[in-house]
Amino acid sequence: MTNKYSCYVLADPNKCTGCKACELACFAEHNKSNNGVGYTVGTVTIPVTPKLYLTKTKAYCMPIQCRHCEDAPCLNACQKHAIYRENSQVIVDQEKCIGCKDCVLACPFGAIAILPIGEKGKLKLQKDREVVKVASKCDLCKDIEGGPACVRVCPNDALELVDANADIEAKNIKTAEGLYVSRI
Amino acid sequence: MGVHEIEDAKLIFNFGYNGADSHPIVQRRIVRAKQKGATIICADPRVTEAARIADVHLQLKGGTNIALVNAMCNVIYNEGLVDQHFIDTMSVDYDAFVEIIKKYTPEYAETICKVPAELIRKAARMYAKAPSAMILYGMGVCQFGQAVDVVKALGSLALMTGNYGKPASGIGPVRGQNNVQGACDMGALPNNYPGYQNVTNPDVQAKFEKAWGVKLSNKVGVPLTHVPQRVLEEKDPAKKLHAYYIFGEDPAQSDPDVAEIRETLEKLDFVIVQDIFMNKTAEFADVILPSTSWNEHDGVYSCCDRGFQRIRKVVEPPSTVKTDWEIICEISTAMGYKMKYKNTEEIWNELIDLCPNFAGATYEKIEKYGCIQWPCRSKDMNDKGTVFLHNGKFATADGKGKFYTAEWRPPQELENEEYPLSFSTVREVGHYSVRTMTGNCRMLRNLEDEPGWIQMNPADCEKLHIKHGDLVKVMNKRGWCITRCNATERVAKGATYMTYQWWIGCCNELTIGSNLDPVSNTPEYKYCNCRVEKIDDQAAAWDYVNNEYKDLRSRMGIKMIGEEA
Amino acid sequence: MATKQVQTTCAYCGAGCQIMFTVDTDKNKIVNAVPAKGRTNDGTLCLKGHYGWDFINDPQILTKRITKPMIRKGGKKSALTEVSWDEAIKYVADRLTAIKKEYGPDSIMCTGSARGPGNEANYIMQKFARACIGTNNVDHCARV
Amino acid sequence: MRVVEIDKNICTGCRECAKVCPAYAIEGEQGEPQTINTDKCVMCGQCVQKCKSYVSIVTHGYEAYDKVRKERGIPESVKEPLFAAHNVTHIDEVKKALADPTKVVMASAAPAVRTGLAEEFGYKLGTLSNGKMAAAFRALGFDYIYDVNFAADLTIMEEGSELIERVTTGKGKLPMFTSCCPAWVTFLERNYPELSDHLSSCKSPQQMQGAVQKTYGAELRGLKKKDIFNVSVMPCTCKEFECSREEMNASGERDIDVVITTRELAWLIKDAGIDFKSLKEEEFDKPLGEFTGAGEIFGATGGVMEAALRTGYELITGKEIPDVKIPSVRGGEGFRTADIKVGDLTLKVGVVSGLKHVVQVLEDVKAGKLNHFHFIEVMTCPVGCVSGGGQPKLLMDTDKETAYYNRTHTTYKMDEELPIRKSHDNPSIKKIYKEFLKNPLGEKSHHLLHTHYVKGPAKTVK
Amino acid sequence: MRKFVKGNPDLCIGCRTCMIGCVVEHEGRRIFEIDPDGYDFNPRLHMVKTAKISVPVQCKHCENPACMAACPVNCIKVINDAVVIDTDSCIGCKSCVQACPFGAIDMVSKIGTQQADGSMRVVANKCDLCVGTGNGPACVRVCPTSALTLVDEEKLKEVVCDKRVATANAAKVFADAKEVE
Repeated sequence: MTNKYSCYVLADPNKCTGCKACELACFAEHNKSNNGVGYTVGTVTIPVTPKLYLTKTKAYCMPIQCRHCEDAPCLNACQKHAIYRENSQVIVDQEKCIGCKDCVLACPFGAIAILPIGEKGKLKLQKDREVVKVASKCDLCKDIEGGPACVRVCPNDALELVDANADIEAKNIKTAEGLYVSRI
Repeated sequence: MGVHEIEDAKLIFNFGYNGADSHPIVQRRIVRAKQKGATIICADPRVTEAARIADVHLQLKGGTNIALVNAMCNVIYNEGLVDQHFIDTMSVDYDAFVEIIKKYTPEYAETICKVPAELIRKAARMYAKAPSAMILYGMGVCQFGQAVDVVKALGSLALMTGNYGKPASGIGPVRGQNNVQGACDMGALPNNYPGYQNVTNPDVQAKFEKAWGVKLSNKVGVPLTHVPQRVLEEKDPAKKLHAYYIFGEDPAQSDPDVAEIRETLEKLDFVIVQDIFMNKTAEFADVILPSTSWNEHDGVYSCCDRGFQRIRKVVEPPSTVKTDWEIICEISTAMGYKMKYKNTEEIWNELIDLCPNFAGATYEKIEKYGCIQWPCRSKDMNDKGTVFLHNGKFATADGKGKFYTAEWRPPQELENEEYPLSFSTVREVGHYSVRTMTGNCRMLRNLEDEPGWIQMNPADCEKLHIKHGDLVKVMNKRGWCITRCNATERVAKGATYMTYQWWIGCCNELTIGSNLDPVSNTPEYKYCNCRVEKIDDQAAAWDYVNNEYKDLRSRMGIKMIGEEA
Repeated sequence: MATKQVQTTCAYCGAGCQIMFTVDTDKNKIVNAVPAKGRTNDGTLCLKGHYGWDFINDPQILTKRITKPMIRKGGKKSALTEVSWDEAIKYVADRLTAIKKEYGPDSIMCTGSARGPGNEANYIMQKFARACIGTNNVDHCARV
Repeated sequence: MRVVEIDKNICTGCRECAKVCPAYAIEGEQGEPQTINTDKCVMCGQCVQKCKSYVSIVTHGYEAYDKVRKERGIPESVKEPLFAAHNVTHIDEVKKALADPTKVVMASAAPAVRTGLAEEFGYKLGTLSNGKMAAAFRALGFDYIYDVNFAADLTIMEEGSELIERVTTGKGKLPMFTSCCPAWVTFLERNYPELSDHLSSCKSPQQMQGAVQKTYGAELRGLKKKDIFNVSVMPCTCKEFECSREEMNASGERDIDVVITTRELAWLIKDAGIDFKSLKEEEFDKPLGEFTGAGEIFGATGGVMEAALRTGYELITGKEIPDVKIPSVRGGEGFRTADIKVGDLTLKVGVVSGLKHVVQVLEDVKAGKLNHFHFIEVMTCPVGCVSGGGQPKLLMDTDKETAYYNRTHTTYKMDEELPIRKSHDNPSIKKIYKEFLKNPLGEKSHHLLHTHYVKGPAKTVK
Repeated sequence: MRKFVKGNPDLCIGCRTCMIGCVVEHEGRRIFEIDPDGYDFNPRLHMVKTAKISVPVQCKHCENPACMAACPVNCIKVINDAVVIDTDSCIGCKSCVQACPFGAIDMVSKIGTQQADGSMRVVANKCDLCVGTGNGPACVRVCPTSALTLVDEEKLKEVVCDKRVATANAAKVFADAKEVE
């Protein structure tokens, strides 16, 4: 299904306790097929690299992830065309990414980090044996059954998959109802 | 007003001033002001660095400055954005001023300036509503036949909005060369003794006569820009010039219409050139006197905000050259008027005692505080000079600001069928003045070298089938030069610009020397017409440029490799 | 290498930036320029301030440094001849005196310099024009 | 002694661990690093299971990860994430013993270990790895591969007899509580010392196993007990504490020398470069490695009860139990009760799963409300040892239900598939009583297999 | 993470002091002494001026450099976390120029070198973060408007962290408002 607008996951800092279950789940789900990550911690053989980032302020905390902007600064900044749209979502092609960090700086949310990636359970290396590092950001678990893992695992229901289309529709109906009540 | 104050401005109205190329370190303050949240309005026909970061860029057509300023005043007047209290208490001649600006509605100005009326309104409102606003202007205001009018009109804009006497307000010229302020301070002006004391004032004359021990003339002298006319055209033998003592300048490169300058220099009976490097003017000199360069002598410079700062001898000069003041003193002495000083401090002490506004600015104080902004009237160490010039009062007889503006006069030479483009001179950031110093600096030479560039809109280039980087011929009725095409969106269609540092790509072959501002006598460097021609045989053109360069260097005394033998 | 540091004011625009030069005193040569903390420049310099000093060693790039007084002994357009300072000074003084005598002091024009020479040299030049020649014909290229 | 800890530098202060701690031992402000109050902590390791606050290469850096790994004594071969809440590891001691030629190293693993171990090698949740585990022990160089399942059967013999004695003779307090879960025992000793006589005097299967390995086991093989090094592998973080209780030296040596968790066994296997997936299934050594279905179901909640009832029924009635499967004692978290007909007697039994649920039970016992109960099984962890604090840790808690279900299911399935499902039918149990122990609750049993639980905090030797 | 120098068009005034600073740092101060035609003037960053932007462009020191992957003779290496061209082994094939999406590599002739036919060697040229000078990137140091920043891991973290905190603050306002509803 193609949305009119892209969806994104938004955290509620009033509910989030900062447990990082979302980060770990994100990593686990994204590394099942490539890196043999199973159900338990012992199956992990590479550093945990999530695609959302728990952020703590003095008073509260929440994970920060991609908003899948409609005019995405990261996509616009990428000279390699390694950031593209798929079903309205903004996706990083980690094969194409050369790790230039432009998108990191372009993103106004801090939703992108340059992180190593694994391949067959080991950190992927480049020609000179250096670790491959690429832009990592939320892809809304696009190929993962059950949808965004972070939303699923949050013990406090602090994460929500926001569907702007549905949201607008719901608000419109509410407003219409209000107009009905207040009619003259 | 000081340079550092720019940073704290709430609004900067940057008018005909390209700090990025002429004073990068001043531009830095503008950039920082913007970072600190200042609003920037930029009036400039080009997308300069200031225009690029401006909130509003008024990209006016060259030579229409006063129409734009009048229109902004018109908006402020008509929309009731004036500071009436300030006008009532602090100014005179408001009504006459209003009479003129009434006609300059934004719609009318749009027909002259080609700036959309709404944008003029927007800028005027922004300026008038800012808590304090600072106007910075540069050569884009001064180098026109109608220049002083614009300066006064800008002053009136500040007056009607009460933008005087508070921090980061007022109107400030940002002058081109390093010591323009100093040369003026020192009375290298036909109408002023040092310290802006008028030659026609008998009291002043008496003071200087007493100090110097000779009778002095009370007749205002000849402005530099009148020299060609006084040599080539003057019929009255009493007014005709016969000798020209040029020091530290190169009019054959820097002055407008250099063909006329060359003729002038040829016609003069006696030309003295006192300089550090061979230059174009020296080719016409009867005598050449070698002097010391910056870094080889002591002294004081005045920076653009009236700050006296020391310059110091960094290295010893070649043994066979003398300082400028030593040479002049020796000639004077030889001519029967004895001048002898031990050092620059002795000269300085003599002159500050003659100038009430400088009297307190001793070497000792400048050393101690690094910089003294005049007026500094007392030798007491606690008098550290003056940061704000207009402290609540204007330097006029009645202490009030005078409103003034004028009707727009078009530039003297407009585009026509034969020469369809406008032509203006601008600055090259990496080179200074006529380039005798910076052109001899390796890195600056490597960054930009002959034959320079002509900035043109890509659409105009396309019309002429010229590509970026091509050598082109630029010409008008006064002369021509060869230079490279810089196709850039930063200039408007129909306009061209050349930096005046190039000896081969010499833009002053084209500029007009005859349209001077009636008050300041500044020539109209910023407007004439031209035609750009495509050169089909680029290789031959490059050969020409290279040979010209070689020939030029040889004339300037450079021995080419293999030439020695 | 014996060195000293000298702070001075940059001569390339009216901003009045302060530069700190390092000088090799043995060779009498500048080796380095760095920004100094000045009122207007605040420890920064532009490209001219940083890299605009090696002209002083006469690198023979654009023009040659003038090191000796020269006179065109054969009149206009003749070749320049190097002369002694005494001869040059006398020649200038004599010619100016003659012109002043023939056409009056206002037939002589002097310039100040808005560039390297400095305030004292400008003061001396205008004093020369006014007190020695007797004219107010002194001006500089403030407008260029 | 240090058993379970929270690393202040890594803890984000989410207090998710505090939500699962049955002992309310985790203290700290929300958002600030937490500390464990060791006076309250029962070392169950549920916080270790819950904690997701990992050492991140993003926020802490690679060096921080290596530093933490080294500090905790985890081998370099381990690349898995490390968390703020963790248990102190002892694998170095095991490696040292295995490398020491003078030591005879005996392995014994708890029932629940084999339901979880394979998960750490990428197998599905709850995959049984009984034979592979035995093979892994051998590959690691253990000299004897025994099994705590054997001691589980032994526990049933002793504890069942004790229950019968308490019920039939009136000697000893009722209801009798099981004593195999050390976290539960610790909780009771510290918080309800007045009820400690209700505990069965039996040692846990681990400690029974250790004691017989160093006595009977030594005799069988002609070994000196001081040369024997007993390694116990447990799904439990508290077992290390239990083995360190000062009285646990009935054999004359420390009965169990060291305890490691299921997770640590996986580290050992990986560190030795053993390819778990390609291991062939192997057998445990006899007799101390022979077991029945009754021993195996100790890993699940209600398992001890069910095993005890299978034997108790037959010992009391002298008849074969009609159905070995007793579904009424099986279940999930909470307190459930059942009435079991044993001949003329109706045994009133209860099963507590999850330590949080035991407080009300204890208060009721104190108030005399549960005087009619005979036997109550208590397990600290949510669904018994299969959900223990030392079991493989889930990356996503959404898998918890499946993991618990599968591990429990595997436990019961193994029971069903075993030929012998009653502890007293275990030939090796028969053998040990015949050759060594003589009778349940006899003198040797009393000395080796029973203990006195204390009123208050237990003393340890480590 | 690799460091890189980033230009800020809001601060840049297009003066190109950075370009000269680059040359001086790489050629050494000897250039002020020697024959004015005896050294290379090959800045490793390039001022770009469009109608809206002035900013120097230079190598981003990518984590997985496309240039390095493209080089057939493996002369692009990582030294002290900087992606550096070994110009001695560069064959001038321009593969890296083609691969780089930023135009950060250009081809320059090297004065004083020659190939078999006597013509001057032309090699790839790009920012090396002034590795080995111990002074850090010269362009950053000389920029009069502080328009260039050396972005290292700390700096990047700081920038991203600030943004995340701002995002969290915004989300907090949103969540509070929702709660009131």
